[in-house]
Amino acid sequence: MSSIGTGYDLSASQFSPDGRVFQVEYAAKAVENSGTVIGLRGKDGVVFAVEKLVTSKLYEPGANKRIFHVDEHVGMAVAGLISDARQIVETARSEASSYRSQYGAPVPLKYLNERVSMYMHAYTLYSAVRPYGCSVIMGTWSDYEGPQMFMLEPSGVSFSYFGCAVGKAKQAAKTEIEKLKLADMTVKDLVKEAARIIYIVHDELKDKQFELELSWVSKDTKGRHELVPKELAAEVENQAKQALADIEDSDEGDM
Amino acid sequence: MFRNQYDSDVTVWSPQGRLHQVEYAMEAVKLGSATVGLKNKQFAVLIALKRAVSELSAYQKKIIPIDDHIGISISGLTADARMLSRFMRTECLNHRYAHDAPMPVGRLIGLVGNKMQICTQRYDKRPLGVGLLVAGYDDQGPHIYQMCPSANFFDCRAMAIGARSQSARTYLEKHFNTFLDSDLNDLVAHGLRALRDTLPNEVDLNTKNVSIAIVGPKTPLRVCDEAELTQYLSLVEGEERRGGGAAATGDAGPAPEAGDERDPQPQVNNIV
Amino acid sequence: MLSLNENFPEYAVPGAKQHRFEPYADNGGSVVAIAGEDYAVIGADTRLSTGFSIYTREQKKLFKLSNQTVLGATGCWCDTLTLTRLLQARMQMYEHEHNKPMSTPAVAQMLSTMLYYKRFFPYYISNILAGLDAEGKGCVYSYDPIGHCERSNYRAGGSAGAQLQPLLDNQIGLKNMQNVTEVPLPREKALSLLKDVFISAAERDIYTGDCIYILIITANGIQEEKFELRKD
Amino acid sequence: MAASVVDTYADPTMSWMNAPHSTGTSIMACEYDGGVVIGADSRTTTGAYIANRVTDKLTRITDHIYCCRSGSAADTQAIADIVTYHLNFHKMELGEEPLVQTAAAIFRELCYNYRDSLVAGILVAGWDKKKGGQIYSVPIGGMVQRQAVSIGGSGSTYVYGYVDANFKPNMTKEEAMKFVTNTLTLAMLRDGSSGGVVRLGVISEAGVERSVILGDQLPKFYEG
Amino acid sequence: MAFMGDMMNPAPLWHNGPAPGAFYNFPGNSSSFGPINHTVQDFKAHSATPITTTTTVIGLKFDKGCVIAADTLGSYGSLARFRDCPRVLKVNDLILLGSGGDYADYQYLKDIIEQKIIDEQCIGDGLQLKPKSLHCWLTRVLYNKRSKMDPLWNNYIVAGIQDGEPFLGAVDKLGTAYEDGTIATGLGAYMATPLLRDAVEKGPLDEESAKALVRKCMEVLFYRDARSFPRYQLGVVTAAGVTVEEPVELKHDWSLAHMIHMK
Repeated sequence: MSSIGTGYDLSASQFSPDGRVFQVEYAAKAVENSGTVIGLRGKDGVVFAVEKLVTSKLYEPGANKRIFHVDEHVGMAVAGLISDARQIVETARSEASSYRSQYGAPVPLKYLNERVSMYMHAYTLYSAVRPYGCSVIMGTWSDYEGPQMFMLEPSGVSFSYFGCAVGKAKQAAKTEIEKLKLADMTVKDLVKEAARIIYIVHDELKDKQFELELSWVSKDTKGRHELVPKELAAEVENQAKQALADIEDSDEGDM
Repeated sequence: MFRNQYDSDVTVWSPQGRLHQVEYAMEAVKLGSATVGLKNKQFAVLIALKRAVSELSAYQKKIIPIDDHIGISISGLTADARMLSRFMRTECLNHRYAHDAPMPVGRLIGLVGNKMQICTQRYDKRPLGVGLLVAGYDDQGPHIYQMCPSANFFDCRAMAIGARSQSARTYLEKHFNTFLDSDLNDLVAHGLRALRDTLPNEVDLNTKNVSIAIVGPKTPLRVCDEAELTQYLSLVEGEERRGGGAAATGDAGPAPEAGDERDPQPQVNNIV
Repeated sequence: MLSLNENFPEYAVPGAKQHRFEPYADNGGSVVAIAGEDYAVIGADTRLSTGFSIYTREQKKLFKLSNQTVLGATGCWCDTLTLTRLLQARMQMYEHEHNKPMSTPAVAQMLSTMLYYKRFFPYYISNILAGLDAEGKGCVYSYDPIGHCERSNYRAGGSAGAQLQPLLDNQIGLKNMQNVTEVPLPREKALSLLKDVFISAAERDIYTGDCIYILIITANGIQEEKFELRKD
Repeated sequence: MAASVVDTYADPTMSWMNAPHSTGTSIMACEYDGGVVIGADSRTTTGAYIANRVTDKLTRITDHIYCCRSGSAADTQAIADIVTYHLNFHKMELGEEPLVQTAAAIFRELCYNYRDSLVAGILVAGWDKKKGGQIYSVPIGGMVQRQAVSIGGSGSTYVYGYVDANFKPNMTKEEAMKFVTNTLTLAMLRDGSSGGVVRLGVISEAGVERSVILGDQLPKFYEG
Repeated sequence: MAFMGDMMNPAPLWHNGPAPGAFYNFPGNSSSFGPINHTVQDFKAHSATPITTTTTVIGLKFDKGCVIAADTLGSYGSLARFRDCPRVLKVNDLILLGSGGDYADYQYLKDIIEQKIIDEQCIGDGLQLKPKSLHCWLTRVLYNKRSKMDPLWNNYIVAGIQDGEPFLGAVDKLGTAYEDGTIATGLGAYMATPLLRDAVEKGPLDEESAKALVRKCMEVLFYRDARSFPRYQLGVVTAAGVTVEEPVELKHDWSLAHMIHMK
């Protein structure tokens, strides 16, 4: 970041001499300070898991969710500034709704992704606004197109993924995700893995409390994006805790 | 002149991914006097500390009714709060007009959050310099929400904002487990104690400087009159004071931030 | 769809009725209000009908606007529903801005303005407002559909209004009589008079019947009463 | 289907405003086991005069979606053009073939929003990979309804009975073509505003196959 | 008339609020797209006749819920053109909606209601639209359209469970709204209402007897309404949820024909 402080990093509409738009990069920093979010695309659906950091015990448990429904068939998990992310959610919802009213069919994720990316990108072009401080992952499953998942970044760039991670521990999470054979796994397997990964990458020293959020959209949910049922979520969370405890035990053993 | 070069506009990210202008707006909340919100299984209660600008002036209003089932307590810039309350009232009226039902509290908060976010992303605007505690009652029971200038909002079991509110939060954190099952009197008493913890030792709560609002099932939002205030104040009268903020512990609450504990700033009459 | 029949006769839909859209409906109903020294009573029947068909026999047509003011409205029911919703919203705004409920005379004036605001596409309603004024005296305001407003002590409106008003003039106003002294009307007398006039209205007016819903407004608040009418 | 009435513009008394526009069409669409068959007569009239005796009332929207038009020629052509433009744009955005359902929704939107000024009865038919062959009827008034077989235009009123009596689900392509030809022929025989040739289109995964059956080669029925 | 301002688009009553006879975010408002920008002169052009129409819809309250029934015929004038026009709609777990009148208008509003429900599900706070709210909302929408002299040519019956209690309400194309224990629209108002009211006055009904009564009404209407059809849908809403039957065939009885002596 050689250009920091040289005055070329104060506006989204300004390039630095070496051809970078620093404001966009700084916005991405905001995302990296947030709890980890992962998305996994298996053979019959998509699973989201979020490490939601809880900063006060005065907050209601389960409040301020980071997983949203965009339409019946599309889910969105967000990392970064939650208030910014809500705006993206609103945009995605209104895109989905206007597609439905115009074309009489649920919006294809590819199309929705394009529209929302364009929207986010527009905020990287002008000095009058700032880029969004959030990344979002969108996923869906449909009968004739199968599972799909996209991740959108503050720059407005988006790619389709099999597995993706964003937030504080994205590197560690990615390493874990790469170990999985995603294309062969069902969402039932993925949801366990997702919970385990979030527990593994959570940094207990820096962030004490967190809540695990899980959602999926798959063949089993008939293409509807839903939160993972409470019992199942509790079960996989316990397994994840157990797995974590086992690792810690063996770590101690090594020492 | 500036603390750093990245804090002049709300449209500028710092290299660390922070928005200094938004953070400064959060400071404005701490300039206002403290207010506490808490709830049991049925009721949501707001308790606010009112200030008088001078000996001769009246105490400034802290609690604003929004609808029969929602009220807010404000801390920060009064004018910004009035703008927000006007918006909230209109939304509630529109919802009643179109749906013949009270606006669900959480949905109103969502709308307000989205409105406030716009102000944190545009060069021609500034974040609103006011924090709100929202008390409401709907089909899902009582609610206490906290709203920040950052457009963040939190569904809370109890909360306190404003000058020296960390002491109140400390009190709430210690006792919130008992709130749900307490009766209304106990609940208000807890709130008063929390609020009293924010006061300097030489000041005490009285009917002039305290506002209480209550909302619950079949209880449209009511800002208590003097008789009721007296009755509630008597619940905590003569109790031993624990001293403002003395009990701050290592609890995992929001880290006490710099400036949170300072005394109310020189009285400015556009801040409550 | 005018072009359809004129220009494209082959595409005229056989058997489809050509309707002219009529934005108003007459849903019938009558209201009577009587004001006394320290009270006001207002009653309205509960039959909602259109032509020879009765929509429902239990439609309340009295709207409590505050604990001092009640509006009775009959005529085009869709207009009534809209007007009263707007009124209620305006009352709440007033209360928020002034920290007190609106007084009856203030409501009366506002209603007049709101009606006249729609002068060229009026609310087709017969409105009667009853309540207590600032001194605590009973008052009745009556309106025409475009906002003419008049204060009086008694008034009948709605489908049987023209039938009942002369009766009230005679019984309460003691009009066109010599050597009579006006004495304040006791509440009980007003109430029984109200029921009587509705019984005769139900006899002669097919749009009035089923039941009367009565509200009695005093300084202590609003009391409700129901009284059955004939149901044919 | 009504032709434009340009010639009457010459009349200085503007009596063309009141001149009767004779209109009429027979159109049809029918599902078969691999797609849909669409068909239409070819007559366009102005009054009793046949302005065009070989009109093509089957209009291409995309490679896999066609519409059969009835009502005002000007209205339906304009709508079809708008939908074609819209759907082509949509196809580019989407990067794949649009759904028939989507085409029907756009037709519906236009016909409904402008229902007071349009005279258009349209059959939208086509094939997509999601639901295969489909037919949507968008009659005057702007509703939309998916149907396995659908007829429209002024001639259709004469052949509802024939269609009800002879339609079978899952016909072969040949059966369906024969069925459509027969129905349209019968309609043309009884409706003075329909006539000429029968134009057909078969839409399947492979795309469209167009054909025409000339007026003198139509099947023969009782004509006593 | 200039002093009155724009009469057709008057200023809102309060900031961001509804204008008289209008509401800022209702479908069909001038802010939404479409050719809806009427002036006074346009009024004559709008005779807006219903084209594809459906007939009676019946609603009945019973002790623990409501039942709604309607046949599936879309008549094109006197032509029985569309035989598969379902018009008993499950809105959510609390609401059942029945409609009669112009089918295109119904489809238009149905899309909007369904989107409203999706929007609500997206919020995901577990709250559901209640029948009274939908009833009120429909009233506002229909009144708003009638005030533009561009009505939605429909009757709606909203049935549901409002805070544990059965709710049954009707709205017509003007925005005339009311609640009652028995509702029948169109020709049914004359032929089914007497049957329904008669049964209800004899005492409260349970679910089975309510359904049987409604089926009887459908039969009577089939005999006497020229725009009716022997296939209909029946929907039931109780605290347990909403069910809408697949269309069923009506059993009809013509033995009466033998009573007439043929000469």
